[in-house]
Amino acid sequence: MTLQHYLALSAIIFSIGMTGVLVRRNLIVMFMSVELMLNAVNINLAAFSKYLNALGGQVFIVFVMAVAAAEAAVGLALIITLFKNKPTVNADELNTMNG
Amino acid sequence: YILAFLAIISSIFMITRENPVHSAFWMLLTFFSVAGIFVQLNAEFIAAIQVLVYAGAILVLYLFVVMLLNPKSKGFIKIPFRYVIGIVASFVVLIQVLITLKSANVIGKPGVYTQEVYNQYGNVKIFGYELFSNYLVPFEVVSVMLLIAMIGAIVLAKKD
Amino acid sequence: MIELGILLAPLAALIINGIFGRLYIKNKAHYIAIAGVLVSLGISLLTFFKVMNGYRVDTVVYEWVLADNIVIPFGILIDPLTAIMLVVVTFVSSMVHIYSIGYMHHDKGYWRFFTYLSIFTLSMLVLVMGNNFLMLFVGWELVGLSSYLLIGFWFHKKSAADANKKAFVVNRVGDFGFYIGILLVIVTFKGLNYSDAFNHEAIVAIKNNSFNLFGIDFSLIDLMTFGLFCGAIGKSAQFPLHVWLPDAMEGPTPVSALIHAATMVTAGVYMVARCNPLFSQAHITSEIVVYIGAATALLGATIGLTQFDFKRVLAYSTVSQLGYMIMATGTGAYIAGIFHLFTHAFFKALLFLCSGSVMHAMQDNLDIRVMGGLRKKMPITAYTFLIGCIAIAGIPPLAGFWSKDEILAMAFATDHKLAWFIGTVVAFMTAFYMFRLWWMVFTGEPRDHHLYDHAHESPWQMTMPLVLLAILSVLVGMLFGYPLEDGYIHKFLGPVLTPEGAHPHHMEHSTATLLMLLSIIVAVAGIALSYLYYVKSKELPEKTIKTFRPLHKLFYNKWYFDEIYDALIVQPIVTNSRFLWKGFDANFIDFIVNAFGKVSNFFGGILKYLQTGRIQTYIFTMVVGVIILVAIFYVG
Amino acid sequence: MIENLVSIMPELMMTIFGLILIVIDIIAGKNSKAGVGYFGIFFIIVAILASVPVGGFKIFGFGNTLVWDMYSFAFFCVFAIAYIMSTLGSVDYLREKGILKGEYYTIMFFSIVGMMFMVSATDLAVLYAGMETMAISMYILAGFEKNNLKSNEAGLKYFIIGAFSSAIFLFGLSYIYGYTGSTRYVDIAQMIQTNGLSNFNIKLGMVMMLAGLAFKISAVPFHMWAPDVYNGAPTPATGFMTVAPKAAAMGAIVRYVWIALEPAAGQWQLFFSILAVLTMTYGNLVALAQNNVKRMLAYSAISHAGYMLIGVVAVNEFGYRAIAFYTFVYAFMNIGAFTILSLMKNKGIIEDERLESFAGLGKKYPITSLAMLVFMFSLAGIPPLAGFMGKFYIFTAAIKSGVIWLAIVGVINSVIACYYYMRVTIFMYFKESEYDVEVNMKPASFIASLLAVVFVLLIGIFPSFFMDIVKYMIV
Amino acid sequence: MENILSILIFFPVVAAVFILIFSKSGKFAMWSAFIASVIEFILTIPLMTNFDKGTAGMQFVERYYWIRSFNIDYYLGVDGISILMVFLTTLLSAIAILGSFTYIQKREKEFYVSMLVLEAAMVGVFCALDFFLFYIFWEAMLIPMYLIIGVWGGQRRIYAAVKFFLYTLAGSVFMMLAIIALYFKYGSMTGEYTFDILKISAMGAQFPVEFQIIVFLAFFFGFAIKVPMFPFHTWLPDAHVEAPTAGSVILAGVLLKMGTYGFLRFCLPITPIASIKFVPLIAILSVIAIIYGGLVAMVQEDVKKLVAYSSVSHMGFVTLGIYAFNQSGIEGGILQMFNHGIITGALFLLIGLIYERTHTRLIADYGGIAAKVPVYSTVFLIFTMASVALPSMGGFIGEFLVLVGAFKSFPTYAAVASLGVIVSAVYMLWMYQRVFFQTVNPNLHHLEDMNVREVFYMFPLLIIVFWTGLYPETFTSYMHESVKQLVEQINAVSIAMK
Repeated sequence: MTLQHYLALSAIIFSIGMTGVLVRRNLIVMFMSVELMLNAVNINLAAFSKYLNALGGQVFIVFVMAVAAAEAAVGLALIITLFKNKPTVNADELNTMNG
Repeated sequence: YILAFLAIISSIFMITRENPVHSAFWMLLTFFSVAGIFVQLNAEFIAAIQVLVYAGAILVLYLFVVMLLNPKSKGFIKIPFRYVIGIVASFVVLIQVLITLKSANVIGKPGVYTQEVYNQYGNVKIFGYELFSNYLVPFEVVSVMLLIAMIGAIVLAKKD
Repeated sequence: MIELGILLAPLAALIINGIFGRLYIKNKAHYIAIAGVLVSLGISLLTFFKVMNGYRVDTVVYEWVLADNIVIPFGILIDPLTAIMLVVVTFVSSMVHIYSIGYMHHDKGYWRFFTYLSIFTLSMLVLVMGNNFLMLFVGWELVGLSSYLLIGFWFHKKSAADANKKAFVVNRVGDFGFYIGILLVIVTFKGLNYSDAFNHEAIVAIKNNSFNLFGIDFSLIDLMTFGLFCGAIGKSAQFPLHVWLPDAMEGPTPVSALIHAATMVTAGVYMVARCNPLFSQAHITSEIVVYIGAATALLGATIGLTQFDFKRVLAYSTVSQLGYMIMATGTGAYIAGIFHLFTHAFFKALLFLCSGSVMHAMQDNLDIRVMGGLRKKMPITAYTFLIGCIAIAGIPPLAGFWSKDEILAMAFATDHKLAWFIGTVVAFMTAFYMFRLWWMVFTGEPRDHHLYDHAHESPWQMTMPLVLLAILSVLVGMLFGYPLEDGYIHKFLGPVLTPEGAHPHHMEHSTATLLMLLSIIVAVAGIALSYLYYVKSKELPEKTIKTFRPLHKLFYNKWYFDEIYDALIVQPIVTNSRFLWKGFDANFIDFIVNAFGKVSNFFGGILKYLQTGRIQTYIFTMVVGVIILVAIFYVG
Repeated sequence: MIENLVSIMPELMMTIFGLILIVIDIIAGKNSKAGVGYFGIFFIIVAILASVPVGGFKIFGFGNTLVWDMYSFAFFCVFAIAYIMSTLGSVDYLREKGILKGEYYTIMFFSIVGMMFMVSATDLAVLYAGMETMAISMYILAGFEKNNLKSNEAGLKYFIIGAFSSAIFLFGLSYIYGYTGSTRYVDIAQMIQTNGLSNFNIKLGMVMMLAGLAFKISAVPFHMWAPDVYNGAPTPATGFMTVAPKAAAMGAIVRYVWIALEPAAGQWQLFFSILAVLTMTYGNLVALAQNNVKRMLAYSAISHAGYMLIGVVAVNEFGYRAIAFYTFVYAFMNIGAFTILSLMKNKGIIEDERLESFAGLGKKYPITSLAMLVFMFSLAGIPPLAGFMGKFYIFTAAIKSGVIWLAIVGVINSVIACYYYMRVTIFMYFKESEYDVEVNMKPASFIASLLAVVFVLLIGIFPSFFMDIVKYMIV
Repeated sequence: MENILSILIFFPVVAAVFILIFSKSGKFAMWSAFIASVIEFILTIPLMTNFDKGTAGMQFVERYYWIRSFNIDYYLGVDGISILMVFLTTLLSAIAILGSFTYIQKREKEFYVSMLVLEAAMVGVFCALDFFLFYIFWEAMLIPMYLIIGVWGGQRRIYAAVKFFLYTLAGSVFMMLAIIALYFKYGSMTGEYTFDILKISAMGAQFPVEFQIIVFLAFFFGFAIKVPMFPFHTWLPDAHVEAPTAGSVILAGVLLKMGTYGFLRFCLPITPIASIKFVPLIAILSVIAIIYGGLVAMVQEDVKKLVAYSSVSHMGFVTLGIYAFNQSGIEGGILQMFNHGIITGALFLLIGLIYERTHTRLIADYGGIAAKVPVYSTVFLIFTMASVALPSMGGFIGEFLVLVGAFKSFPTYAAVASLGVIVSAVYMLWMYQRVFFQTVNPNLHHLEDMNVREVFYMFPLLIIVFWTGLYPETFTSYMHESVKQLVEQINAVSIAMK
């Protein structure tokens, strides 16, 4: 598999993730899709770092993961707090503010 | 190729499952396949933490939350229109990216870590070296960030 | 510099009355005012006699305006013309002052009246004494102001309020031309002093220049003089701007006598005469002047024939007399013009004051159809009035004859035959309608006995001026006008009023006498006819009216001038301005201005709804943004 | 080695102080959490004083992954001001709302660390890490009012969209990295210099990265989160969020494009000029249609981002000074406005920030409304107030670099903007009060608004000193 | 003495702050404000007397560094053109403050504070010799004026205030861009970056033509709105009508002059070529303004609005004179500015004080009051006549000089413009007739006349009106040199263009 293939793959996964974010209403699933996108990025990075014989990419992946983890924590915490006030995870019901 | 295929399929399934739990499991599969891809890209260490962090930590967290809240899932949006435009939009992005890909000429100069080096030292070691030499600062920053995330998560989730 | 006193005396009176009048002086205002005017009368007489012996003044009091290194001074010029004007003004003015004591004594605006009179006297004197066009203009406008004030003296009457506005505005129309004339003078002669403008070389130098205005090339000098003459048209109530004068009769009668008969209205004549060096070179304008004068004379006379309002008849006679003067100046007979001005001042003032005293007797009633037989009740008024009538009709040896005859002679001599003919006809008409007044008011049987019984002779303050004026209107003509064509007046005014390069017209003596006789005959005929109409057979007027119904209607309604102006000028302007304001200003310009705000608000209101509050929408927007930007970067 | 230390010293200091803050927070009693904030202020002042780069030096550290120079310092000052002001503003607000948590201040504090890293980063990794640090703390702050649904919603929206945007950012970043083979700005610049301009992949990466950054400064079309988040977040926090992250992102963008993408100047100039126009216009137009002052200010924040972008488009040192100065000024006036806004307490049926609650305030609280007046006109950019100086600087830069059309768009916008700022003053001074509104001015917030007013006037009338600070910036 | 201008600018500010802090009662604020403004006026007298009429240059110059990084200086000075404006400002401010003693019934303190601040800003505008400083003052003036109209105005005050504010702002922001552009242009041409008005003016002729045209248009837009010239005038009636008396007085008396002052100070010297190119446009606009303003004024039903439109007409004369580019034209323009300030200010004061009694401004609600209030009607008549440009009063001289100047440069326009003589007579007198003459309106029977205070503050205006009419040299003598220099500058350029 050449670099292009990896990139293509990641692009596909990325866009799938994007689709997920765009079409799902369940906050959790949306967030999962974001994670998916991050994965796609990771694939990119890994592929590049292989191709360049450099490790920057891989190191970066670690950061990305860390960030993902952190975001997961915070995000889920937020979801929980929301759930306390309004028992829903439906994105469309978060529209008290508009205009 | 199989892995790639698997990843794509499973990710598609993931975003199309009604029940978040199912999608979580499909996501697990995706993660595993991605991990496999990492192995192919001789990034064993990454593959390892991929499995650990994602499959281990994050996903569990998800399932935990899902179980905890157990939201009555409403499945897909009723308006197919948004469904369509969502897909279309991301598809366009995909196309754009792919267009770029066909003219892929990497201009970066290759680094020092060739296959031999790997075989010589092994991935983890050089990885650690790289991490703590060139990427020390970001590493520290990330630690700060994790700290904040922790505090924040506690503050928010803790009931008072 | 003693002449300055002529100005300062009324000024002082004005200031004192103006400031303390209302609270302290009240009904003693006349002492101050009369003191003021008498002082200036005295000085002017003095000056007059000095001037007889060739005394001249042309001096700068102080430098007034400085435009582009052109100094326009506040300066005084004393020469025969000024002198004669001074005498007329101050004398008539003082007469009127005295007369007013009696006439106005029961009016609560007493002090105000005398203050206004002082303003008038002052500004009229400025007008005649100034040594440059700007001062002329100042006086010009200030007399306008004072006439505005005096016409509107009884401002609670709508008619008065309308009349004074009308007077001022119509005058302004003339001044517009005058203004342009002055501007032309200053750009042409690099100065406004008479000395700059009237030196012959300069005029000849620019004689054939043309000047481009509104994209048309005019002959400079004609344009200039025509502009100035527009001022005269306005001020001297010439056709087509004569409409304000009759209405001006809304003012107190002394005012009508002073301003609208004797002095102010003659300012135009004075001005034209003053500018004779220019006018004599401007042939086109001169023609215009002649025929405007003639037309005015005819107009005034014809209308005068038919009016029943005592003062209006006099007013229209004034109009026609002014027509004479203007006509004279047009024909180049400046001296004759001024001479007529001089004589006219006396007898017309006399006539007006008489009418005033009649009004006084008849409880301010002016309709001559209710008067009659007043001769017995108020003899002095009656006989002085008679003198006035004879004078204006032009029966020798009274004043009117001399001046009028000279004018006609000159018109004939400079072969403006048409003008001459009109003049003669007008002379006839004048005699007719003046005596019509006399017969109807003072002779015959009283028509309204109630009024008649309350009628009485006026107090001495009123009759005394009448007598004085009567005497003068008998004498001045002979004193100055005899012998015809080269009376003393010619010697006196000759130096100033014979423009260089204007060849004197002389005709053989026989024609002169012929004309003289003709005019006398005409006058007598007029008198006779009116006697026939209004004493002998009272039904004749009705008959005539019946026979000439349309003509009479036309004359009676003053040729419909007011109506025409109202329909053609006033109304359109007002309505259009309304449109400009409501339609254009508010609904177009302002609309555009506000449109900016409205449009942005509108868009704000629209764009607002992009913000649906749905996460997916937001993300979708972002994605689209990215897509578009990426696309842009592929293109560019 | 020593220079490494020096280069990271301020951040290090801040981190340590932050840790101390946590400790203080733990030992602090339930009702004395404000003390944490005050300590924070104290610390941050210390840190600033300790890290003044004398004579505008610049030091690269850690294999030039980050740098400390006057530029970073200027932005550090901005963050510090933002922190100080909004802390002072928050104290009473939080007490009012019964949120007695020291973490609030701690997190704000740490977010500043992240911002500093962003600004002084010369390496994508550092940039990314700093950005996420900031972002996460912002999510938390936005959602800090746990019992207020709006606040939760704000937090979540911000979070999801933010995560998404950072994914995009990362994707772009990965391309940049991949095709230039490095994460160091300088190397990237070099690579692009060689033959990167024509490379579509790099363009793609660039666009996506910049999109990610544009999200942080809420530039149209990546702004959609801003109104809701600013609207929902606790008011003083909003003040902080409208200023500090924007400033940080601006600083980061400037340093990034100025160093890394310098060769591709033409392209991102286009990119940013499009954004600038959209942002200004959209922000102002929609702000016109708002009746809620808080939301109105949120939109105005968007439009101000647009003005700052003009400074980016003007690729000259003027532009960057202008941005620094603008953020500097903006910190004062905006946080001041939000502070006063947070004091509004409407006893009527409508919520506190409604425009109507300002009706007749001029009579009831002359001092407060005078301050508000000052802020409003300063935001509108009327001399002799600070806001004008900022705008003036920006437009100067624009004209200097010949993008006059942008300047014209800018001034037209500032006229439009003037209207909605005036609406507040109209309600305060020209209208009679409809509801029973009370403004309880506690010492802390009083100091905050006083500081703001003083500085707004000071900068407006004697800008020289502040301009000199930014003048010595070397980018 | 050497920094009298700074004193003039900052004394009112200090007074304002003093009032803001110490005044407890409206009365106190009122009196202290009045005293302050009187002192301010007294301070201008030495300025007038020590002014050296012999030189065209700036005098009482002060210069301190302000913003080094842009070479912006705090740079003040007055020449023959601006000194009269300063005088006018301080005089009118004092009178306006005295005039609003009884008019302002609510929140006096704020009112007088903003009046003083406004005064300071206005003086600043006329003294500033640094573009940036000028612009600061120019804009700073908007805020207090906005408050004055908005807080103490009539029914539609908010609309008027906002319109006034935004309209003027819209004009001036382009001016700001032009200023910045000049800054860089000058810098790039001479290597010296500065906002110094004098230096830039000196360079005026050298700027490339199209650049000049752009800058000119920017300036023109800003100033034309302020003047206001014909198509940009619609804010004026609203602002005038809604503003309180003092507001209208200042607005008509001083603010409008800033536009024309701007033309004189900036457009002519800095963009001479463009100015010469645009003469026809401006002349036409001015003539339109004269006639149009008059006609529209004629049909107004609201006295204040009438006067407002009349000022559109009068300011048309000013611009006409300025763009005649000759001594008499420009001097006439300046004199007209001065007189218009006095006369219209007086008229607004008079309208204001009758409005206090009757609470109506509609002409229809008046009538015949001359019998009731003789003094008032006399004073009003005097100013009416002055505004009709009756000779021997202020208005006339200015108008005459303008027309002389204009007639030299473009006779046709001047001729049309002098139609204004008629129009002005028509609308003023018609209004006067309907308000003061005819039968007394029954519900005005107990209308008391001007009281001592009112007479007192009308008095100086009366004196000045006659003074300027009878001995204008007192005032024109200040400007001769400066104007001469200006004219020479322009003529040099126009000759060079041929």
